[in-house]
Amino acid sequence: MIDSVLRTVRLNKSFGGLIATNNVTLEFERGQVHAIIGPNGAGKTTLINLLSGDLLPDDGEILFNGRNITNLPPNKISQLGIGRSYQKTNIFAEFSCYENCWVAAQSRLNTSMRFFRPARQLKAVLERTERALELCGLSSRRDSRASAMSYGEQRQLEIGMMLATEPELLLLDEPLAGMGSEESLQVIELLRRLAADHTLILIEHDMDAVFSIAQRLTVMVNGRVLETGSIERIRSSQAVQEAYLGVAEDAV
Amino acid sequence: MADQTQDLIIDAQGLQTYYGDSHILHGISFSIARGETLSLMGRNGMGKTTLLRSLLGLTPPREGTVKIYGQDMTGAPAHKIVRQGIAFVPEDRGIFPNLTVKENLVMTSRSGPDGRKDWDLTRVLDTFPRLAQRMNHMGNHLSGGEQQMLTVGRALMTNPELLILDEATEGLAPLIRKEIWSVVRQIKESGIAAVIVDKDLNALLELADRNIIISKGQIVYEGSSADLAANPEIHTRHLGV
Amino acid sequence: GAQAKVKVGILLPYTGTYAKLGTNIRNAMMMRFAEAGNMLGGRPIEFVDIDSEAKPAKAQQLTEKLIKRENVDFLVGPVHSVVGMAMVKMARGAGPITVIPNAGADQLTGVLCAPNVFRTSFSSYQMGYPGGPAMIEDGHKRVVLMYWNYGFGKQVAAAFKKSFVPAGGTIVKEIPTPFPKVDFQAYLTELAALKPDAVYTFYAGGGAVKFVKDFAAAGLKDSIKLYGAGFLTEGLGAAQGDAAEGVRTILHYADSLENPVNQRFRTAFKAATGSDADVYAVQGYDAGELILHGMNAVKGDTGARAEMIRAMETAEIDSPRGKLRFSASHNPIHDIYLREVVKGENRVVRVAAKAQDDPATGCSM
Amino acid sequence: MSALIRSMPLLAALLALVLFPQFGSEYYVGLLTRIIIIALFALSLDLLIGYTGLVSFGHAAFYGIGGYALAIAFQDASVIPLWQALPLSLAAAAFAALVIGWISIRTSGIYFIMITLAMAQMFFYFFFESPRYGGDDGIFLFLKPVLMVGSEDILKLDQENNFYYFALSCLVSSYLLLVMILRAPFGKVIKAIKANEHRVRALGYSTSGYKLVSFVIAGTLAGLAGFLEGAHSGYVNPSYMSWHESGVCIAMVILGGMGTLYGPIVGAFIIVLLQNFLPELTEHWQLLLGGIVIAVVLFLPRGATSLYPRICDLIRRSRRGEREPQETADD
Amino acid sequence: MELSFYLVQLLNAVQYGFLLFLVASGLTLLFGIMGIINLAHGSFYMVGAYLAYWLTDLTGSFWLAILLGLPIALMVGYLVERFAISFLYQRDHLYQVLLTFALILVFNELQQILWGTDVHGVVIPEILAGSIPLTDNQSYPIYRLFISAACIAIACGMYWVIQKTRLGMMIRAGASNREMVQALGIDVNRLFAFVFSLGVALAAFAGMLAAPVDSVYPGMGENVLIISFVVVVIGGTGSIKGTFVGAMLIGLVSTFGKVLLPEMASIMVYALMAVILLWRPHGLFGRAA
Ligand SMILES: Nc1ncnc2c1ncn2[C@@H]1O[C@H](COP(=O)(O)OP(=O)(O)OP(=O)(O)O)[C@@H](O)[C@H]1O
Ligand SMILES: Nc1ncnc2c1ncn2[C@@H]1O[C@H](COP(=O)(O)OP(=O)(O)OP(=O)(O)O)[C@@H](O)[C@H]1O
Ligand SMILES: [Mg+2]
Ligand SMILES: [Mg+2]
Repeated sequence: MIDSVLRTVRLNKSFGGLIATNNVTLEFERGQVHAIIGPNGAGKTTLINLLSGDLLPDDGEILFNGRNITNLPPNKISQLGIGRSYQKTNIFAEFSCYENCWVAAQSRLNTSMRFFRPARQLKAVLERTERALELCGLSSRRDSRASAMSYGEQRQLEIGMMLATEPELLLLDEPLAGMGSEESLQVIELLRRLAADHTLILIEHDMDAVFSIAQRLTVMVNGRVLETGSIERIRSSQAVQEAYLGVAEDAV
Repeated sequence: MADQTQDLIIDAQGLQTYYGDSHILHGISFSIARGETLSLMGRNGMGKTTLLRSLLGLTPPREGTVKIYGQDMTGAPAHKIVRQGIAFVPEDRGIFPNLTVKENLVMTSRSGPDGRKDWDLTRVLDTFPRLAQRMNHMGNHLSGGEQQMLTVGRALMTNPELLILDEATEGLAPLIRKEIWSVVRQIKESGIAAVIVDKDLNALLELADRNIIISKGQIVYEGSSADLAANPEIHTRHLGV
Repeated sequence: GAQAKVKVGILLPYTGTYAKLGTNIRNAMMMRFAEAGNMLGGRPIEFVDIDSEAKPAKAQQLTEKLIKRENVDFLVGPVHSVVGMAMVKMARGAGPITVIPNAGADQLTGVLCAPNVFRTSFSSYQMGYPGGPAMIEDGHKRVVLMYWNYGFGKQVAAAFKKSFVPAGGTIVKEIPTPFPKVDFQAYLTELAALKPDAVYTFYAGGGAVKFVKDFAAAGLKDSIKLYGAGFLTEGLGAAQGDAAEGVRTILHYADSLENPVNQRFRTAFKAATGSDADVYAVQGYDAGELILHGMNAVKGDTGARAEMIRAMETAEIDSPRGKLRFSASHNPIHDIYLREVVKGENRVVRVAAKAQDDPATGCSM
Repeated sequence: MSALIRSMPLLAALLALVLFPQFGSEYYVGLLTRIIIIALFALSLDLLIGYTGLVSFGHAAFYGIGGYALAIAFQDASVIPLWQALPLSLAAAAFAALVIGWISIRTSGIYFIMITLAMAQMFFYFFFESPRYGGDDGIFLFLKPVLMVGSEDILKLDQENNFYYFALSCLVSSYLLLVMILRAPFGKVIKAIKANEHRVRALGYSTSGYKLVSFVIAGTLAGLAGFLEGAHSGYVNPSYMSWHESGVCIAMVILGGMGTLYGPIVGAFIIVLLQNFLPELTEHWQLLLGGIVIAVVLFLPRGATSLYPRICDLIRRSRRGEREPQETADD
Repeated sequence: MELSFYLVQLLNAVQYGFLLFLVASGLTLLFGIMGIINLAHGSFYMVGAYLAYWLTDLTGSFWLAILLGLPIALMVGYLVERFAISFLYQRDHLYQVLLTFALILVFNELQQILWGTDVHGVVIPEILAGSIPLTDNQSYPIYRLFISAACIAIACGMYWVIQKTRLGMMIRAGASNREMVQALGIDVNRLFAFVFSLGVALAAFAGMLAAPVDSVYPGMGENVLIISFVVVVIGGTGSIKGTFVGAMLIGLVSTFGKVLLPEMASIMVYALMAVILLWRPHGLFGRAA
């Protein structure tokens, strides 16, 4: 019996006639990096959206640390310790880098319905913010307006915000997309460090990255789970080669 | 001499571009000839996108000139520049969320400046079969990769002389990414020029005739793929790989 | 040296739906003053003219401006009843002598009446009460009441009932319609289904035009006789066209009144302003007359307030509308005419009520 | 240092307002009282428009309710005790805001604009057609609220100057309250909601709660303004709640500069003063007013108050301009 | 009441629905499709009505008045777009609120300066003057049929242009991402100026058609402004079909509301809107942004 952080049981979600996730039953083990790959439109983002509460499943169950979180709203799920980053950059464009992370960090207060003490005096939030900035490598851009940063930097910020909420489980939707090679390496390094004491669910098309940090792999095609298993097994799986990777050289 | 400038699709000199007060491009000169494939590299935030936007008139440069087919179009509105036969795939995709896939594609379909009509709906759908299955879906209901295919398809539908791809393969599955590179190869063969921003160095080196590396708003390297491939210290210095 | 000027503050709407009323009132009053050489009791006049926009929310502020900042000796206005109430509330008592040239809310010379407040127009009571007997006399016993559901409309309807029911009439139904909405179709269908002898209405301005046109277009003219308070057709002949033919209304004035004052007034007004006089102009003209009368009585001495008020309340004015006196509450007492639209003109059928007074409910003065 | 310079005009303005009654005539004190009340109304709306990103087109409802609560409860009373009347008005406005807000925040964007408009229109017509509450005639109040200590009314609001200071202190304390709220964690959250609500929810905040609280605070402050207006003028009528009133309020906020707390106040001053003095110039004054507003929209994108930093900037630049050659030489 | 009564009321409701669609059509284009919050919609409607009155007076023919009035309205729209609205596309929507609010004031004054403060009427043109008997004492004016026909024509025309033509696609695309449209080689500025003018002309056209059955008076635009917004919003922005259904729904609810629940008549429409938005936060046919 593995120690699973998150479990989905026969998750279904369809849009109109289109079945985006089809009977997805998966188990995510504590402390592991579990990557989900699959062709475009396979339903990966939809799955993440279901896990984070951005979408409600048609049926099926999601269990987080044994607790049923199936129909909880995104904010509740976030509070339970599931953080996510978005495939399409989703930040506070007019805020500075620092403020972006601040708002994220502040969400871990018992309540932010506080009207009296200036927020700036909250030590704990301050530290969390700094740490997040440090981690995502944006300390030097702390005062830049997010909208004035380049696309890649915005992607870094996206991750920084998630980290500022200090989640236990991280849902990462293509964190490397749009990043330059160097930044990619940095982020991969970061993810590897995070993997030490977090559970990561990672969607990524960059196979080098996937193979270098993931321990388990799930391949989705057309809303369905095609295969789940260790890296080596998936890498050598014929079905996966055909459905996703194409010729082997790309995977190396 | 005159012939040579005629052969340049874009010929930009001394571009200085700002966003408000922040100075991004510091005197970049850039040109691309007919049929040429050019790669544009650089770390995040170095000004690649800004350069492309300056060329297209989306963020007009404060100083410098932009000539399109030898004609000075500095400061001209973007649509005039684009109409000369340029197609742009922006990094944020720019899908119209309130239009269906089909509408996104046919909305600006046209034949090229010389009347060429290599790309039409059928061919685009053949290239990206996924789109054919999603014809009546709204733009904002597509997956990230599907949106990416759609922007590339939409750009091709204008039958350009020059295709500008700003991180066009971002978020695409390996198979589709290969599809895109083969499209680029195809259009290269049909004599269409391309400017490509991408982080897939290997693919770029294989495709590009010429490579440009930008750092802090300046061109720090320009050379052939062979040269670049032979000098790995250049990428280590400017690209970090 | 030169005599100190008398300050006349004017608070009338010059923009929006009531703009026409405001301009006509002002122009006619100015004309009356001009006829008197622009002198009030030997003193020259200074006007302080403010656009009320007919907005109740601004009424107090504007009145305050006239009273406190401009220190006017006379206050003339307004058109809109609710503006009138805000205005009178501030002016009554110690404020300037106030002359209301249009606003008809009963309260203005009822609950809010005051020695220094006069009205040269009408009360809503006077717009409804004489209608009852007039319709009975015309032979209409089963009547539907339709009116804009707001203060003034409700008062007109109540006054109508007060005379109509005791005189033996039956109110088949009361149909209040939302103010100032002008989509009457559903109500007209209801009216048609009720099949009364006639309908008594209160609508004004653009709404009146629409109502009369819709009424005719629905083909109701042949089977149901249309009556109303005078505003239903007053000054709207050109806009209503044939649709208004045969509509009967009651009002204290008609364009075609054949008295010499009226004839002279109409020609002069046309000459001075280029537009035709209407009841609003008459009310403005009489407001001028009333002020003139008071000032002449005290020879321009505005300090002799009590004396002036006495002169004004006992004034007997030869108005274009006929004889005009004032009740104890300073509301006009005048004849009410029953009129019918013939060839686009409001022609007098007969006098519906001689020297119609107003009960001035709630006035203690 | 720069914060001090920035707040200089604010302090100067406050000083001018405090001293004004010593110089101004009674009429102008009354006019200024009205402006202060309207400014408070606009300020409250700015919390929604400028900070929470909730564009309410029905804010006048709370303004009206504040006034009506006072008028309905005390129209026949022989005294109006402030300590009863004020809480009553605030509670009524807060409750209405709670209900309207609860319904409205389910929508967003233009749908929010329209549903708040619809709610306010319903209140408007309710009062407009209600015979009980005076219909379109409204309700008169013949007394001013009193604050009795022993047998002494310590406020004496029937004196224009006293009312003025009362209104001013309401405005100043509301201003300070908002400054505090916006600095506190709550303020950070609502600003983030304005920027990107979806993301705020994904970060673990229950955004509807924050929006609702913001809506209620704004509604209550608008109710306070309505209370003051009702008490000051002694008259409430449905036009307090008309969509025009809401529209003018939005106009004041944007004109002055939304997203700053002084902006709406400046906007209120501009609009009321223009409305007051333009008619003296010409009969077609609304043409002028419209023209001025359009000019501000076109040429001062961040509202009239953005003129000040712009001028400061210009001055700084021209000073720097003298030194600029040296700096470039260093490069 | 008998059945015929309800049938006639149903006819009234549908008729009112048509009229509402007509009146709101300009707003659908500007607000629903282009996303401009145009509070001056009523003013454009008023301009149309006054043009109809003035030109009919000058030329003696209602049809000629429409023919001459439309280009004038287009011109007005073009000028407003070029000199005001076009500066606001990149900015927060609220500036459009403020600007168009100011435009109401400007148009009201211009109207008074140009045409004075009288209430006017426009005579129904000869050929459409008759009416059809409905019940023993009620009849149905032919001009109303004409209005309904015009409304249907406009509805179909708009639907076709917006949904089926490339022009319509460009307009919709431009409303969501101007820069991208431009980057695809389309002159967005000209496109928007054109569409805005068209929206203004539509609003004015509604005013012209309504003039003979309504009256022409200062401030008349206010009466149609709010209801037009309600119609568009109930249907859901961006959807012509939605506007049409919204108009019909309001026609029904307000007509039968007046008959069955007269005390609630004024509130009915707003209550309907609130309920619909609670049920579907993006209107009946609207989509989440
Ligand atoms: N809101 C929606 N409405 C309708 N269809 C949707 C919606 N969201 C997603 N889809 C469809 O569901 C399918 C799965 O989408 P999803 O975004 O999960 O794909 P993905 O695996 O993340 O792909 P990619 O790698 O390209 O991001 C896609 O075909 C998409 O078109
Ligand atoms: N709208 C803007 N306003 C202000 N500054 C901006 C804006 N857009 C970009 N910048 C700044 O300009 C610089 C260059 O940005 P650009 O987007 O051109 O970089 P890039 O090379 O395309 O990077 P990436 O690979 O991340 O897309 C960045 O430092 C960024 O902060
Ligand atoms: Mg995805
Ligand atoms: Mg870029």
